[in-house]
Amino acid sequence: MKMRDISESQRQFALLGGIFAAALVVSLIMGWILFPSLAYARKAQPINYNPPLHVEQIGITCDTCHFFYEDGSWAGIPTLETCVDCHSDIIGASPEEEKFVNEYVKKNREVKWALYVKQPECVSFSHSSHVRMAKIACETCHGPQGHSDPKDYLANRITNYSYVVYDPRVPLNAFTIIRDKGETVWGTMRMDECTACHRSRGTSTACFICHK
Amino acid sequence: MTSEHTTPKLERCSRQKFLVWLSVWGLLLAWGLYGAFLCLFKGLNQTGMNNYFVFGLWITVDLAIIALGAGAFFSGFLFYILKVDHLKDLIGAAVVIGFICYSGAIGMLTIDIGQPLRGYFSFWHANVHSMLTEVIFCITCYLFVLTIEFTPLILENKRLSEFPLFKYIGENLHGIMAVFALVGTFLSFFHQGSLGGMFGVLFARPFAYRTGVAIWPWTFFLFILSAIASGPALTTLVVWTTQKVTGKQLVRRSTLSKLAKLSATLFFVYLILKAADTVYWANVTAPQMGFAFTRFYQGPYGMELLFLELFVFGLLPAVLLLIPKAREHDFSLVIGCLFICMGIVLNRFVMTVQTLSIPVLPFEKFVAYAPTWQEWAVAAAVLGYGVIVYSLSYRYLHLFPREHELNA
Amino acid sequence: MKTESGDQRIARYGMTIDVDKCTGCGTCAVVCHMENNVPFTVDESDKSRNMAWMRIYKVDNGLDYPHVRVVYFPRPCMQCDHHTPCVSVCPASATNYDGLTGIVDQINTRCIGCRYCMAACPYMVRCFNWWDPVWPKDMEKHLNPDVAPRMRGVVEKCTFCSHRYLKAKDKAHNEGRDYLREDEYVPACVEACPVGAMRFGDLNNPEHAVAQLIQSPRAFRLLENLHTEPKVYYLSSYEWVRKLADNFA
Amino acid sequence: MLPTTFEFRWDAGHMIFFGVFYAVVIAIFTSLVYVAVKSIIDVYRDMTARNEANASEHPEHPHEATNEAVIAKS
Repeated sequence: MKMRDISESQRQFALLGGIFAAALVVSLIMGWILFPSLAYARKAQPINYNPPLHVEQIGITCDTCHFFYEDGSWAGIPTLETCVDCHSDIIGASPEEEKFVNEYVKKNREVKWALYVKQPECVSFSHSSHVRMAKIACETCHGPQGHSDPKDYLANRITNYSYVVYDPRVPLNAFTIIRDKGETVWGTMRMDECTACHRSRGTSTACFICHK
Repeated sequence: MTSEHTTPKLERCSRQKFLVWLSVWGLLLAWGLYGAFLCLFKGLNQTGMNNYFVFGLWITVDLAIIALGAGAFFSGFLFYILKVDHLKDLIGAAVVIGFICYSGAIGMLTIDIGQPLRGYFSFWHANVHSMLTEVIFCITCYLFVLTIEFTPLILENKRLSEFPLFKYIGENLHGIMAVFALVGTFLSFFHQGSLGGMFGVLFARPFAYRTGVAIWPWTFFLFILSAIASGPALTTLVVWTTQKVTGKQLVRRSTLSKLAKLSATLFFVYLILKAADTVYWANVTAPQMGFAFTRFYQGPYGMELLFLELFVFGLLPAVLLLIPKAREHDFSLVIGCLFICMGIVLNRFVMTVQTLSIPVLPFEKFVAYAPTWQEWAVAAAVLGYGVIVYSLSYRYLHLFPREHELNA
Repeated sequence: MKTESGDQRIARYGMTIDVDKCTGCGTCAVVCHMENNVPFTVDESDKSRNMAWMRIYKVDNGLDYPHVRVVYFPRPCMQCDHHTPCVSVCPASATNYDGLTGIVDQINTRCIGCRYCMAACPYMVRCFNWWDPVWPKDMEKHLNPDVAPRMRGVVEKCTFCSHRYLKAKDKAHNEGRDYLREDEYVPACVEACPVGAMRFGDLNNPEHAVAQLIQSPRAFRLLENLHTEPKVYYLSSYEWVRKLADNFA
Repeated sequence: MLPTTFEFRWDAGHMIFFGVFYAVVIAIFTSLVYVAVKSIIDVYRDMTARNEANASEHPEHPHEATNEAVIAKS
């Protein structure tokens, strides 16, 4: 009898402890796996552009379309005008190509590309300083984008910024979001990635260098 | 339940009367919340502040109530560390007053900054060289400590202490309260000082700038001293008021006198140092920066402010409360404590608003500042909030351990 | 910036303003507004709350006609050197002194709006955004894309048009150059001054005109007694003007 | 605040400031954890003691006995 009663208080405590542990596990699962996938929306590009085809098979380089102007400013995402240089008529038999020429080129409509690397309004970034002066390869920040085949991209539902820079096959959970700074090719291009690189190279980290 | 924690039943007014009392202050609070809402929703253009007066009524009130709230840490220090036993009578009340002052100040600061949602930046991206960073870190930590000090008082409540867990948490917290008192004292020293330092380091504002030791200007030390001097004065005042409002004897009369004496002594020392600082600043520091002492006192902020601060709300109450007989009379006790508190408020006003009113640039003119009703409303809300929290604490918690014994 | 030999050349960009030449026309203030997307308020006559990175003060010598003399003091941010009042006080590290250019810069999206820097600045340089910035619909198209508009509740100030520095650097980098020529980076106000009263350049570089001008006996700074070490120098031949700048101390 | 933020530097100012800050935070939290753990142990000890007392008083029907006792007291 005495034994039973002691075990009763023990049982009550064990029950409370069990509830606590279970709640902890549930919270961890939610935080690590559920919320990251809820926070990002998978979106498709308006046209399924095929980088490996352009880069590997045709052999054009990044700066053919993403070129520099005389004053050092950078063209950014190519406008229809640049695409039309090659795509004035349908090349090959791809249905996406057909859609692109018929829907956009013929109708003279700009494609509203979803940007993988959009930065907020307060950031100014100079491609010429990084590419021309510091001789940093495009892949250093953008990853092997020209060799991968992104089908869709992940956009943060609140901020609308994309998460994985070039490869949507990476599983989306907190382990890939909070990742070692060395592997920045997956990164979200946040301020700490810029500053870590600036610091390690000894370049200026003044506010105005990156903030306008 | 063990008998040592069963509290004797205390006489309290009827619920109806209490609700009327609360709703009066609730109205004040609601008015203030409306003002705060306007400031948050429409922006700080709702205030009377401008590019000259970047700090206004709110900072003055913030600085003042933080100084006056120092009663909590100082009484805690005296009671838990130095074992000054007669403070047991009102240590609970001192903690509640401190809690009200600090939470009120932080609430007001949140409205005062232009981007409240970014408030956490001052923690995350802290600039350790700024006095304001020190203030923000310390008052947040200290509010946390005050909350912990407040908790056992709440858990002593008859209903709550029926739950064994609450009872034990209260008891155990009480058991190691000395640790929190010590941490609180440390934090308080630094933020009271840093609030003074905030203005003392403005080396481009000759009116506020003071030389000092290492990174700390003299105002750093003056603010600490004035805060620990005025804190007990406010505690005395509030306890006396509570006795008048409730019509009960809550603490021994001698405790109030002792507290007032302590306050006056410290205030007297503070005044001597303040006078020395003023003389040095007027004759050495300011002239070195190209400013004559007399140039600082213009318009509505004339030399009479200095006179009021040093004498009427300075020397007068200090000397008054140092006379044992005067401390025995309620009238002079209250006047003395009130004047000490007003002296501190005036000092904080001068350090903030008057500093900003003095043109440093040769082309600028002397400007005056008037708060809008929104600013007054928010400041009044802190008072309303304070009275409500204090009344609730008095009604439902055992703030004054001797109440039963003294009203038997 | 690095020189050809590879060592870091530390620039100290500064400005000289010849108050004897200044006519008070206000062009510098207007172009500053346009260049930096500085918002304006409904009531611009309320100078205590309006935004002005470049403010022009009209000052006279206090005498009656015919002895009265008037000068104009255009006042950008003084970009105080090494002992900058506003930088050390910011609790959120939103403002900074850049050691490589001497520019006192700011991250507007970092500012929490505590206004402590405004209290610290004796030159009244910093302005607080009391309202949300609003531009007339058509005018929004004319905003400068190189400068992000600020939001309500933050402090802003003159940055010596640091975006122009970045643009000049972009161009230099594109040409494979690692240094800037004197005329490549110039703030909008200096560029626009119709009488050439303002000069801009590197105070550390003896070849730049400003480095020579600040050696002149005509050169003085505002409130030198405070030891804020401004990098904006004024030039005047009149003694009362030079004395006025330091409150006649 | 953390060594990972951009503003953090390993200099004397940061080490003193954050050293003190984290010392305070650790002091507060260890005290709180101590109080929490001790309170839980106290509650557990109380429960055990009460059960023991009940069990020894009324070995046959402990629960009924407790109820009766409460009713009798009130």
